Amino acid sequence: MRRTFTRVLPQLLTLAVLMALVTLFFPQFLAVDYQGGRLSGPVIDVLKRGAPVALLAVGMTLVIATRGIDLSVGTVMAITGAAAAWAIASGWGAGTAVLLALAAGLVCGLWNGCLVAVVGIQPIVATLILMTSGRGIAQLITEGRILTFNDPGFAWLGSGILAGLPVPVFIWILTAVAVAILMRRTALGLLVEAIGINRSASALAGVNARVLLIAVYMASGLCAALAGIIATADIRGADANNAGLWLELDAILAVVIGGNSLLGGRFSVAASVLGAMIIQTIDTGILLAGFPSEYNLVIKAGLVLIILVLQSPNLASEWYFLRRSLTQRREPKPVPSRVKE
Amino acid sequence: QTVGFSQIGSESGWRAAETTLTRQQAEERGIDLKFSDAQQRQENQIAAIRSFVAQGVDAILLAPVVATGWDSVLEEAQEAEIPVVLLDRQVDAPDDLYLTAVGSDLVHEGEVAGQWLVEKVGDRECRIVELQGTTGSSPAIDRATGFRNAIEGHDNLEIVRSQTGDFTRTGGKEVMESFLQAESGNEICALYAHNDDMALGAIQAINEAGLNPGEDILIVSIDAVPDIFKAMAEGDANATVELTPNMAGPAFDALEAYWEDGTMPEKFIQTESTLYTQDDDPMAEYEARKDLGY
Amino acid sequence: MLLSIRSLSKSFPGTKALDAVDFELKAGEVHALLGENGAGKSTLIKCMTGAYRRDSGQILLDGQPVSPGTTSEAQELGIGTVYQEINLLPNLTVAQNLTFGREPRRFGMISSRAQRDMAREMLAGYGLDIDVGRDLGSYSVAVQQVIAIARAVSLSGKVLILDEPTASLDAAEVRMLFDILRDLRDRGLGIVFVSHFLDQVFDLCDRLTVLRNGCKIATEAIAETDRLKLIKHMLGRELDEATEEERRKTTAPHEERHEMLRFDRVGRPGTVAPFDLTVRRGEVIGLAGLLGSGRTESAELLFGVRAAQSGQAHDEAGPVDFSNPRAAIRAGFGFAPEDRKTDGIIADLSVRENIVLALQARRGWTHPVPRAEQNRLADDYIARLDIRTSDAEKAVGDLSGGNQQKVVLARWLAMNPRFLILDEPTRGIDIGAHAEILRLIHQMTAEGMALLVISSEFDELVAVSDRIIVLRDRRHAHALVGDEVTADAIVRAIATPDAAQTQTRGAA
Amino acid sequence: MTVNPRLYPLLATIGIFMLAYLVCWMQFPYMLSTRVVGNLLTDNAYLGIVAVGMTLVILSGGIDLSVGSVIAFSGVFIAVLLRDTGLHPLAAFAILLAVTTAFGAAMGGVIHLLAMPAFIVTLAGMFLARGAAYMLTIESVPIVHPFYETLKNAYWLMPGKGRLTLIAIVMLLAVVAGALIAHRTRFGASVFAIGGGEQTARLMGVRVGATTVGIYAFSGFMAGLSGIVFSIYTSSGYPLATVGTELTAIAAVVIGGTLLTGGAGYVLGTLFGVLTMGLIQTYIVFDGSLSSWWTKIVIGVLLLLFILLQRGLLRVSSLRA
Ligand SMILES: Nc1ncnc2c1ncn2[C@@H]1O[C@H](COP(=O)(O)OP(=O)(O)OP(=O)(O)O)[C@@H](O)[C@H]1O
Ligand SMILES: Nc1ncnc2c1ncn2[C@@H]1O[C@H](COP(=O)(O)OP(=O)(O)OP(=O)(O)O)[C@@H](O)[C@H]1O
Ligand SMILES: [Mg+2]
Ligand SMILES: [Mg+2]
Repeated sequence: MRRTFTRVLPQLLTLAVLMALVTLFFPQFLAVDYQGGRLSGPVIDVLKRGAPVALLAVGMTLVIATRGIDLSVGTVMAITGAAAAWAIASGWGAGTAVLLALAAGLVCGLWNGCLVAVVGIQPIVATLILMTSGRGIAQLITEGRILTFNDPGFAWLGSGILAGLPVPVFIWILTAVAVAILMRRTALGLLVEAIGINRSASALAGVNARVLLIAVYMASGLCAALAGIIATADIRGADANNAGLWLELDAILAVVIGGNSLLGGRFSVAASVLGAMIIQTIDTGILLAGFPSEYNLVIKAGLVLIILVLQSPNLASEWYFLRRSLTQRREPKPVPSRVKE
Repeated sequence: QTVGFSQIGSESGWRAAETTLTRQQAEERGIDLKFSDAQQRQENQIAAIRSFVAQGVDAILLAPVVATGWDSVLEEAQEAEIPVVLLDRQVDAPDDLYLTAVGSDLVHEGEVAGQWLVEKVGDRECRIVELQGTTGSSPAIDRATGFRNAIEGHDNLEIVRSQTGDFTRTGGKEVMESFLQAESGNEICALYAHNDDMALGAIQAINEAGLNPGEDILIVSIDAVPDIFKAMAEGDANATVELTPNMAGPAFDALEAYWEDGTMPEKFIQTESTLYTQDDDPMAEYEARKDLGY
Repeated sequence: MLLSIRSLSKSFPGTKALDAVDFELKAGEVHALLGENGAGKSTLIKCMTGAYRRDSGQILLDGQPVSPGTTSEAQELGIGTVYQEINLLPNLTVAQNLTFGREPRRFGMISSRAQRDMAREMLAGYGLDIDVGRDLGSYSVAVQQVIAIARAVSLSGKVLILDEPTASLDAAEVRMLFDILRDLRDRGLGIVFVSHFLDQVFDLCDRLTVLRNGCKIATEAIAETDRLKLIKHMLGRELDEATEEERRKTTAPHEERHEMLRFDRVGRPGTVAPFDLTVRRGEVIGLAGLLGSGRTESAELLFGVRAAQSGQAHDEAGPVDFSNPRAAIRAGFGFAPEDRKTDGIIADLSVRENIVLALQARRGWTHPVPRAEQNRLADDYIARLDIRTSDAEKAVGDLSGGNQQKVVLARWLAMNPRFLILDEPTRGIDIGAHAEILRLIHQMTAEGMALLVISSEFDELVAVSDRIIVLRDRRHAHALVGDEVTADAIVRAIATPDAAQTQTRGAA
Repeated sequence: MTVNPRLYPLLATIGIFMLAYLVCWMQFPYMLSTRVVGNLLTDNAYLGIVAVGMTLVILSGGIDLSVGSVIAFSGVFIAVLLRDTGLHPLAAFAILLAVTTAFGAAMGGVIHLLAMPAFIVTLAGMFLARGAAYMLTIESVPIVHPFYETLKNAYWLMPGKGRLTLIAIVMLLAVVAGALIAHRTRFGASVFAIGGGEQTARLMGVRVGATTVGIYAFSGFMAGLSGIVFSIYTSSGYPLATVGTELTAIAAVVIGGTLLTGGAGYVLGTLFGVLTMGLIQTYIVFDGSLSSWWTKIVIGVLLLLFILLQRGLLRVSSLRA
């Protein structure tokens, strides 16, 4: 617990500073009120709206820990959402729809995992294939339209209230906690990190790298399916064209803001979901602050860049040497010993 | 006859309906339609048109993704003596480069929506929030302009917040939620959405915030997709301006006349921007549209 | 004085790698830099050549203070270096590697023909006959090592630094290298030579400097020192070398030992010709041969790293599956590979995690090794193998080369396998740890474990093996048993080819 | 004469392209006309140029996600500059190239100095460049200038009415220049070295910092050049243009036989990768029967097919060797 806390401290600080910043522009940001059995307020919105990216980030963290990347998650959201909507439209009921969507997510993950682990295609390219063609599959299911449905049970997953909070909040927090426990209470975390750092050495030590890789992509598919279910339930319709569009980039950003290395190895799920909340705070903050929409991208890019630069471990050492070289005479530059091969 | 059709993509239900109707129309008239989906990219559209020219089709339908940049490829088509008909959006090129353009006037659509609102609220103070389309897309720009033209001079109407919802339901819902937080729901009198999908998302957000869409907040949007009629029938939406997806019908009419005896059609065949409100029997409209592939 | 270093210090988080070290190199001498694993030799070299930023201290070249900030600056100063771990780029051709940074150009463009000519010229005298237009990675470790040396030699206008250059070379190549080095020395170069082979040091060097725990202990002329004194400098204590002699006498003749495993006709076309192998409890089998003779590949076949295309294995209980590493591990095999950097360590994981990895993988992810157990194992092996690390949580990649090797060994010992394959287990390991590892081998066999040891050092093989198999041209050509196990016999077995076959070296 | 195994991926790429062209030709005989060939080069000119820059980046083991946005920014920048000032287009080009090169160099600097992954830095660059384009204008701006007319209409009419346009020639020149830089200069050698292993490269004397900055500056320059070509191609600037082009370029580079992990590949291969992507597009248009969604699926499937074929060919040839 202590260790997790120190690990996510930079992310917590970032989040706090960011919230303070948003409050400057929009003073009621932290206001929460309670009426009609539900909490509401911008912070609650952040928690709820951040659900898809947080879920994607959980799966993405595992994939990135194995030194991979999964560009297809946004598309998988569209596919699973379409599958769920189709199931409901065909009268199968909410439970079946959820199961079908989860199964579809697993199948997508299996496909990616096989391309990466069995065929040996590099992860970016392997998942790029599903990223481009998967949206076609989703559109094939919905025939290009927004497949709407009216099933209160399923819609509850997207916009329902449980104990005063939106249901998606519970879904992402439970998923993150479950995955974190699964990784740290079993040996999975260690094995995943091992194959991420040195796959061939791990395989020689008897780690089943192939199966683990496939499993990790399937986990990512499963998380994307949950995100897809939430997105679909939220608007009571499957929008194959737009569901999850470009969310993979937000998810990757979240993982990196969470301090996880894109080169694989050590990972923290908690930090990643905090990263997702940081991104959502930026997004919601931009909406609330009321700038014209053509500034959205620049503001977001600027803030993300500042956060990443401040978190960069090299910045501290650069500062140190800059200050020293101002006082002393010039000395050779450091070799970042972090960069391992 | 072979006709090449360069479609923008399939980013919305409306666009899917346009594609479906174009195929239907072509089939009815015995025209061989070569369809190319450009995935939202102008460069793909240009490449597609050039391929059509290279194949020697008899005519080209083009739904341009953006207004500018068509001159040279249209010139190429002209050199090959292939007539080009523009669908639903205008281009910024000399009008002798294409046979005709079928479409609605996007600015006018915005104006129709604005006028409806002006009449509806009368002298009441009205704080309006606006859900814009994708930043930089021509419908977003023109529909915003038209709406502003219409409410200009009515000082009781004011656009207090305006943000992009990217033409999507999720976008509409998310942005509306933030509008409701920022402007404290009861003070918003009307929502203008650049398309129905965003309006439909926003309606859910308003419902979830415990307000009554259609009454507490007036809702006007553009496109007239089936689902918005359903919402109107339920009293959740107030008005929509139709943008017909049947652009191909008039286009093929013009082409057939041209093939027959070289009749030059008008340079701009404008489709109507009909306003529908809750009084126009929305359920019947819904039934009429729901199978068009929206 | 050609190169002098004054009071150089360097710390890493948690370790003081160098503590006010002085070092002097004269023109025209070969100066050995010696010390245990982790003593700080490689760090000193890296600080000297601009690969690391030193904390404090001065470097004088020809009396002038210099401060190379990058390795390219060092090269421009006339210092050529072969680093211990990282040598060259496998994705470039041999010619590109050799001429890197000094490519011959015509009209501003690199001329690849001139480049190849230049490369061939640089390699002349090293006895390598290879296609310099091929990727470096397609050649064996030994060939790469020679190429790295050739490159450093041609870069060294004044100083040549070699960090364990002989670790993967065989005797003939070492002789050739030494001839080249002596020639350079006679031409006035200053040469720094790091090695754990004391014989080579006494053979080649003029003076030596010993480091221990990051401090300079002594600098002496070779003529004025002897082996024992040197070892005492390095270890800070006397080394007990008696155990090795003991062992051969105490073990039973190998025919009487209980047969444990039998491999029949294991082979793979293009890799190793099918061979038989019988493994008995508690015996040590040595694999000898020249570089590229197929020793590593034999080991890889036995462990399933490369699937054997023919052959099977049996033990008392029946057939044994060794088609992939996991199956082999289940069958009780273990394998410490030759290239520890790419196949052995998981650099960013801690010493503890590296040690328990194989154990954990065998138990399956649902049965995590309890943390207390992990700590016990790690502490136990750190103590038993004398792994020099600040604590068990240090990342393995931050250990010195020899200590990384010990961590890999510890991983397999923790598994307690019945049949352990060690490919060059003592490469890059200091003399103290070397003795330690040999002692461990004895201890393991006494407990019934069978070992297959691959080593380029015939003396070492002779010292540990009950039986030696000599490989030639990717075939198991000879078996030496009992009294035949001598270094001479191995050399003879390698040298007398079956009439028609001739030795090829280098490119396989 | 034996072929150096280094060349196998390149040969596989070219072979597969030829094979694919043959298949297309058998189905649509018209595919072999100079018109189609000319179109293939012209339509993919901007992609080819940007892919050359991307090849160098990928050879160094990096990635540049900003290029699509930079192309859009370039078009908008030129269009606005020509609209609002009396500058000659050539002057506008020079300013633009300076801006995009500096932008690339800045990203390279951040990547090196802060040891941040290229993926993330260039992702932020992607947002920034497009955001900057939005801030210049949110509308599409036509470019009307006599000089642009000249550029647009500069082509060589090949026999058979095919046009070899100026921008196609610029693209081919960019490929040649890129190939020379990558394979025939010390800078190029350093790029390969960094791709083979940054730490090793450093120890071999590569100035990693300067080279990294150079690589991304080159990619920025190429993206700017590609933006110019794209603005000639469309005579306009549009902030929403070329969304996702970076991914297409990466796919083209990979199909061209360059390893995404860096250190191995050929610029010439990238040309064939680009042409292969173009061929897929052309084939789909010629076919003309695919619905919007099937278009996406088929593109993905063909992409996979090419990659699998390439891997298969390489495996077979490495077994034989
Ligand atoms: N990058 C690093 N980060 C932290 N500690 C390091 C790093 N590199 C080396 N060390 C530590 O510095 C000490 C000296 O290591 P060095 O590699 O110089 O030893 P060495 O004498 O070359 O040993 P060997 O004979 O095994 O090669 C060791 O304790 C090692 O753990
Ligand atoms: N088919 C092949 N093509 C190219 N190179 C090969 C091939 N097979 C083997 N080699 C090279 O030959 C080398 C020698 O094989 P192997 O490692 O089995 O011999 P070794 O006796 O263990 O020598 P070393 O002491 O260098 O490990 C291999 O490391 C590999 O680089
Ligand atoms: Mg060392
Ligand atoms: Mg070997």
